[in-house]
Amino acid sequence: MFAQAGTVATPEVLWWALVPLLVLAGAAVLLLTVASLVRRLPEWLPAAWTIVAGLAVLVSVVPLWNEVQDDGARSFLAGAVGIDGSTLFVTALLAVAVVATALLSRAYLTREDLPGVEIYVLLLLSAAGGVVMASANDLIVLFLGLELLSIAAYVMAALHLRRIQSQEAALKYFVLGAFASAFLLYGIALVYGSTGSTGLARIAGYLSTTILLEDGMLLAGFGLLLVGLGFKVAAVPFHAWAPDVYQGAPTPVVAWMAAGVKAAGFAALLRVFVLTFGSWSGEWQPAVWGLAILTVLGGSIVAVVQTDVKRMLAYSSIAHAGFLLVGVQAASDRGTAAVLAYLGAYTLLACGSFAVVTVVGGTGDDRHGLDAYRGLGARRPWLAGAFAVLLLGQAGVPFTAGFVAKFGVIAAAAEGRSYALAGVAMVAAAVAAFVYLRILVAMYIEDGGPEDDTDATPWGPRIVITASVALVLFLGVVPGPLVDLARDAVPVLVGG
Amino acid sequence: MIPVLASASPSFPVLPALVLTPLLGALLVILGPRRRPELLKLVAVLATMATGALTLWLLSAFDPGVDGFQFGSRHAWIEELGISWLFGIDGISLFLVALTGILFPIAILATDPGHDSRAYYAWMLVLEGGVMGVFTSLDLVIFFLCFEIVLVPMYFLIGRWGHGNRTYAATKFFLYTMAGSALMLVGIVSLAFLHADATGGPLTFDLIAIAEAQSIATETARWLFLAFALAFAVKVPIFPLHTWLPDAHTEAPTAGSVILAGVLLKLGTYGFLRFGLYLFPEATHHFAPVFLVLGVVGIVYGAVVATMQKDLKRLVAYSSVAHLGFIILGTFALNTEGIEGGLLQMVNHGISTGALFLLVGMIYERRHTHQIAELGGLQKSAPILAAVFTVVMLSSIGLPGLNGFVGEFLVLVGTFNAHRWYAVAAGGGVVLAALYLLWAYQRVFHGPAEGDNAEMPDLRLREGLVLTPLLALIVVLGIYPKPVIERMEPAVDALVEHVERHVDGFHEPTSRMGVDIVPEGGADSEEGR
Amino acid sequence: MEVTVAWYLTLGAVLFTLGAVGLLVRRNPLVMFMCVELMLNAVNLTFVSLGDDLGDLGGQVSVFFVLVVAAAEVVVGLGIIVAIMRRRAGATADDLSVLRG
Amino acid sequence: MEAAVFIVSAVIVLSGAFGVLLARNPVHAALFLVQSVFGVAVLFLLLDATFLAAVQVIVYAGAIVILFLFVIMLLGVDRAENLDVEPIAGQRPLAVLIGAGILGTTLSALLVAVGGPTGAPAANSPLGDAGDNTRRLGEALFTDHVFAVELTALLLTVAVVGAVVLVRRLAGPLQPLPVVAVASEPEDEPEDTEEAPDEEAGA
Amino acid sequence: MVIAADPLLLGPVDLEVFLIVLLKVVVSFALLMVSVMLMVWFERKLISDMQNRIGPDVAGPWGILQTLADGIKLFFKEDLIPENADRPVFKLAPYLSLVPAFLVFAIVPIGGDFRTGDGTVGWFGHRTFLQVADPPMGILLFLALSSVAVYGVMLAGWSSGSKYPLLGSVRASAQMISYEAALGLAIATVFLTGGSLSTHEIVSSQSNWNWNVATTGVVPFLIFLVAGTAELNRPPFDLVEAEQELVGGFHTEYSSIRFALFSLAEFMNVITMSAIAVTLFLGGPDGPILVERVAWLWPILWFSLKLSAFLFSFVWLRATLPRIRYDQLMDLGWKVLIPLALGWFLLVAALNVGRDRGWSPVPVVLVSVAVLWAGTAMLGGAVRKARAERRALEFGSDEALDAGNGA
Repeated sequence: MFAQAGTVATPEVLWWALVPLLVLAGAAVLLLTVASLVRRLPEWLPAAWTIVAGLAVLVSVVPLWNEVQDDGARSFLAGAVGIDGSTLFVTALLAVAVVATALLSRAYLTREDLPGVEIYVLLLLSAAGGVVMASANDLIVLFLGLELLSIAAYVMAALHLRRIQSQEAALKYFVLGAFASAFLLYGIALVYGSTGSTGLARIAGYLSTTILLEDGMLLAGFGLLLVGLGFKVAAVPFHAWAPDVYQGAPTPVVAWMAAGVKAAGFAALLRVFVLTFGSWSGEWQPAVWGLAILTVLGGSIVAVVQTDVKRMLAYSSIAHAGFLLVGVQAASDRGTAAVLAYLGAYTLLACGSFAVVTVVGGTGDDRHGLDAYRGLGARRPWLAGAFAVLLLGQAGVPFTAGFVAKFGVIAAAAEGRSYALAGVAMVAAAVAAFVYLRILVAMYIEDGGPEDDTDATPWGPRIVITASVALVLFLGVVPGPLVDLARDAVPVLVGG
Repeated sequence: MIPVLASASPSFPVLPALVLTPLLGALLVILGPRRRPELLKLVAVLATMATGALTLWLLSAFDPGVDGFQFGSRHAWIEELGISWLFGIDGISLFLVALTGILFPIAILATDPGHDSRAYYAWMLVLEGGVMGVFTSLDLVIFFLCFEIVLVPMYFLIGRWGHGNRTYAATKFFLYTMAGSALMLVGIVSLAFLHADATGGPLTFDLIAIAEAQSIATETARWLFLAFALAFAVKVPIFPLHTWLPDAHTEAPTAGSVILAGVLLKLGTYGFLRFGLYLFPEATHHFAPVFLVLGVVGIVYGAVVATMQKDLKRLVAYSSVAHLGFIILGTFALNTEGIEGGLLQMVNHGISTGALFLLVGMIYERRHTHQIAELGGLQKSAPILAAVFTVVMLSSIGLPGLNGFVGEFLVLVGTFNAHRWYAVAAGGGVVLAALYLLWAYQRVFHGPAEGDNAEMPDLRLREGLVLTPLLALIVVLGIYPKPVIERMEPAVDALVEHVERHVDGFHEPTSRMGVDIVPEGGADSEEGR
Repeated sequence: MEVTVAWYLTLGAVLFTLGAVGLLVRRNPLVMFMCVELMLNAVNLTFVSLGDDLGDLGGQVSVFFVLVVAAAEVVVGLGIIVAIMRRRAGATADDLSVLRG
Repeated sequence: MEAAVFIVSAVIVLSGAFGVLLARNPVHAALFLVQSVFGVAVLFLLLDATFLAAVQVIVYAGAIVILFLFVIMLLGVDRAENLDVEPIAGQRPLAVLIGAGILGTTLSALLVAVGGPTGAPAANSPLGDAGDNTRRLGEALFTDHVFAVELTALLLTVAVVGAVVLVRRLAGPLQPLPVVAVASEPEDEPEDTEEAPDEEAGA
Repeated sequence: MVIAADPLLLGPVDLEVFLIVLLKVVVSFALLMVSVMLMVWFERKLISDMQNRIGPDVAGPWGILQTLADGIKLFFKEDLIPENADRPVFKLAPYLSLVPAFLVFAIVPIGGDFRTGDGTVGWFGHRTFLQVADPPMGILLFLALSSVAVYGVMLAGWSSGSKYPLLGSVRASAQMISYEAALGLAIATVFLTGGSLSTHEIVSSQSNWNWNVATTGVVPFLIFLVAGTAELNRPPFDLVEAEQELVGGFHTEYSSIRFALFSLAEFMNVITMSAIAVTLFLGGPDGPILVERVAWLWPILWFSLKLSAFLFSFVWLRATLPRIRYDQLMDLGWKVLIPLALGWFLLVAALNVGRDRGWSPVPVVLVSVAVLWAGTAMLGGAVRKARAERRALEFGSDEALDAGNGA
């Protein structure tokens, strides 16, 4: 009886490649344990711990990056996990988002008088999910990573326990998220059925070497996967949750959703569509094309009529998703690199923007109307100035990282001869610019606005804002590093 | 082949310095003390003066005999995408650079912002840097960057220091131009990729390389041209897209109006020459009739509407629409006279309309109104102001002997040679210009002075000093434009030649009807064939 | 009659659709969750039948993970509902209109 | 025999699904869900997935639906829902339309490939017979899919942490419920403006 | 389709085989019904003995027909359905309790020689198992069915439309879910040592005194007993009914035949749970065959004996232990039984792995115990902290938090 159990061969593990994941998950579990054992944990500790973990991941990515650049991509654990440039790039982005969110959360929780250990635990685990998505080499692993990321995000959205809006946001997020997961799964099932595997490398190999006489099931699988992932990255017409959730959820959590969740979602899109279904790009490109057009236009146009800054930023994040889809649609190395670079820029922009929103939101986290921003330029010139830079960056004004990002995806689209798409995207960007202008107008041109109840920006948001503004400007003027990194990060699928 | 960045490339990178000096100034201003506006102004003036000095040096160092780009410099920016900081100027851009260098110190000296000086001066300097970048960059992406970045400072200048309905005006300005240039980026990128595909070379955004190769299929090139043209047409602005301009001009602060009219509008016309005609000669030729019509319509429409204005500033704004119609007309005449006239008109318009806006601003400072009806009889209380206004106005009308005449005349000649009836129609515009400007002058400066108008102080010394260089230019260019035309001519000739080379069956339309008009004071136009 | 995989796939598709429609039609969040479970069941059925047809265990393995995820989702989802309903008993999805949209 | 079992199970599954869709009372919906889940479990048996058949019942019927019922009873939200009123005009036709769309595309796509799956058969881990099912599944889980199994640990951790956090009671007052404007009668005093800060924590 | 390992079904399934299966079904059904009747009587009689009372003694000898009499009485009583009740569910609930109890009994091997043979007996020329079915995931079926059994109790309480039954339902669902986890973990240990889920094979692996109660180290067995009692809602875990608090709990509103069904289900569940316990831990029908001539009888006898012992202990528990408090119930389940079951499971797993790899058992045990001890200590610490926090929240002071800080 026992002898049979001993014959199981365990797959090879590249432990070094799992370091970022292990750091995140380990930090989360350790924090949870310590917090449940120690009475009166110092208030600063969980945030500091999270930040240290995030930084550790960032540091650990560097040697891994060199390793991957030197020796190429790898796959291990029986082909369930891969490590390549994009994995590490997205991991680094997630780590940045984790650090930023932790910095914001600390100030936020103190201001709102909320207990705060779990938010950091969930943040770390959510990030771990993102890392899994970025390194998944198997659809099921990808799905589990997605769920890890999402479920933690659902809870985080509800974490302002005194605000019913927060929980409602979580409920909406959850219901639609679960709906999307079902679609995604169904897609996985159909792709599995038509290719005989859930492993990305196997699927890619099968699709590129086999001529399918009957591809209906495969195409249905593509469609369902696209719908599922489209929900996650808030592509129109699957975006309905985003504005409500952004509006209701605690602002630092929104920063995470905009930066981290989006990055992971697009990492997944790239891995699944561009990388795995690359040989069938002719079949899914039109769908992504349509999705991209709807998303850039929908996000930009609807944003115009909003009066709540968080909702505006939500719609603008939808529009950004549209731009990212433009890059995905290109289905090329340049497109992929452009998407990654865009994600890099957007991570900074989102973290910075929502840091400002966190500060302006004030106690109770409910001052998000345009009124709250009236006269901000006079009241808090530095804050307003930083926000102005970030908004202009989101608008894609030159010499900000936002322009470099937009330029990349437009270039990818042009290379792929999708001129109409590129044109529509740029027009939509001009429309979206109006949204940012409305905020700028409120801040600089209109007077008045509420008196501040807070004296100064807490240091956490201050760091986030300063760093993101500096990086946005720096990468706008010297975009070389970002573009080169993104180029080197183009993912590779290694069979397993 | 135009020699790439041919001669006179000094060891000192003068063109990057031209862009960076104002930006450096902006940085200094930002770091400067908030509560000492006079100190900030000093810094700003010094920075713009230094830039102006550089442009003067450029004028003197420019080799007039060379038809290629000079003072070239190149630094890699995004190697991955083949984008580099590529600068160079030729006879076409030289005077626009010079105009920029002259107008900015004047604009800054002329007025004070009243509040938030630090941001004001910083934005002005950033604006100058951006404009310089547009006029000197030879890399498509860098050009686009500068073309776009100009919007931001202008937006803030109008929005924060403007009058009345400034929010509306600033937003409209920003959105119009942003939307217009949206497609240009797509065009630029597509162009680069198609060029790289066609030549098999690496991706490059080098204007000269792409323009000289002319590797794009005709049909495609036409689409791309339209993408570029839309951006320029909004910026100029050409007739149906002009509606942002009166609002922006009217609500902008004086310095803003001066820069807007004097320099920013030239971005569009310059763009048509450099990035329309040079890049897409065939397409430009193909679509020229459309632009000629729009140019004429702009001239007549601008003049007619200007006549009906009750607001002095708005009137000047509409006069710009008309003037720019002339520039468009000249540009799309596609012959040396027309293009030269257009170029000259760009400079002239910058000088005279800039001066007009300054004067209007000075009146506003005294009377706090732009309404013509509320003004009157100012000649009595402010005779010097009136005199200066007269000169500037006459220059704007195009009185022979003043600068405006030379440009308009060349344009008309060029157009007449190419398309006679357009020239005739445009000639009507000249008459209308005389009508509305003189009428406005009459209403503002003649008649009985009542109330505050009677006590309005005259020009102060400082204001006079500010206006002096402009007046000098008006007169000098009107009497002796030769040095200017001399320097423009090789480049313009080369451009026309470029068009002839790349457009089948196109010959420069010169004196087709046997009417050989030698432009007054102009260089010989004998290179027609 | 031989039961082919197409039978199962059809049943799965119908079940999935019923779940999706239910989620869109019903307003009680609890029932909406149940509809999600229906959809997941359809997916499970599809996975197992496809795996059976392929002679591959992968389908069943996937279902195992779907079950785990379903459980985790329900725990969190019900947690959210409890948090809301404690303050607003009997809320339906329409009552949850604090957020505009 | 097999066809008969399939048809009976399919009827059970689908009638259960319709029940979930149409039941006014959430408890009834939950019971219909159990019915549907059972039908699926039977189909699993038919497909030799014995382990999953049992686990399906244990997890769905034994844990998930019980949790649903528990929450329904705990919160007392078991009143019947009035299904006659369509909350958002045109929502139902739209939903049905979307449903028909999903069904139509999926079905046609599937039935185009009526031969069923096209992938490489038994490429990875061969399917054993029913008696061997559990062992094979276990081995597959802990060799090829061991990473995914470990991930489920994290997933469940998140779920537990989430559940605990969400139902925690806080010290200090709650923020008042926001004023919800009733769209149809904007003049009326909104009903939901009850002052909520008296909801003391730990009450 | 599922192919059972039963040799009966390996050959062609003809009418004869079908009849044999039918016979098995009928016999097991009858057996169960009769046992219930006896069990009710047994319980009442035993408790009265323990409490020094006489108990039923009118119907039949020693009152043995008392159950029958009660059944007939209930059958003819008026069937009342409360006005507030949810009628379909109210009617459905008793069956949801009853049916799983029947089904579970189908997988229990009640006889067959496992010592010398393969656990089969010869019937009409066919070899067959002495159990209705032997599905490959047998014990999982038990878990699945016992999770279904919860519905009966839950829905009965809810559908009655009154307060006490509802409370009973809520208690029932929480209690049964909680203890099912411990139950499952205890059973998992058996899988680990038995290497199979099939009841038949589990019993096979225990033949010749190699009973799981010993090989798994008693603890899972005890956990199974406690959790099983809780699953059955038997005293001292009968909070679901709790007459003193809930006026009968979930079946307060039931009367007549429906009430009888609940009773039937309860006792049937007691019997099947005992049968499962015997199967899992006490080697099922395993035991010495003392007289070769009636070899087939001995296993059945041993099985019945073991079963009776369990039944006795259930009654004994009821007679002696007071009902525990609800919070104690939850504490016991979540903070003691589940961690203990889990820990023990891991310990057994570690030992198995150690044995497979040929490690010396001493360090394996030491390390395992150290790990488990650490886990326990952490759990204890966390529980203490949580308690202190709750107190701080309730009394609005932080003293409780500070008090324990030094400890």
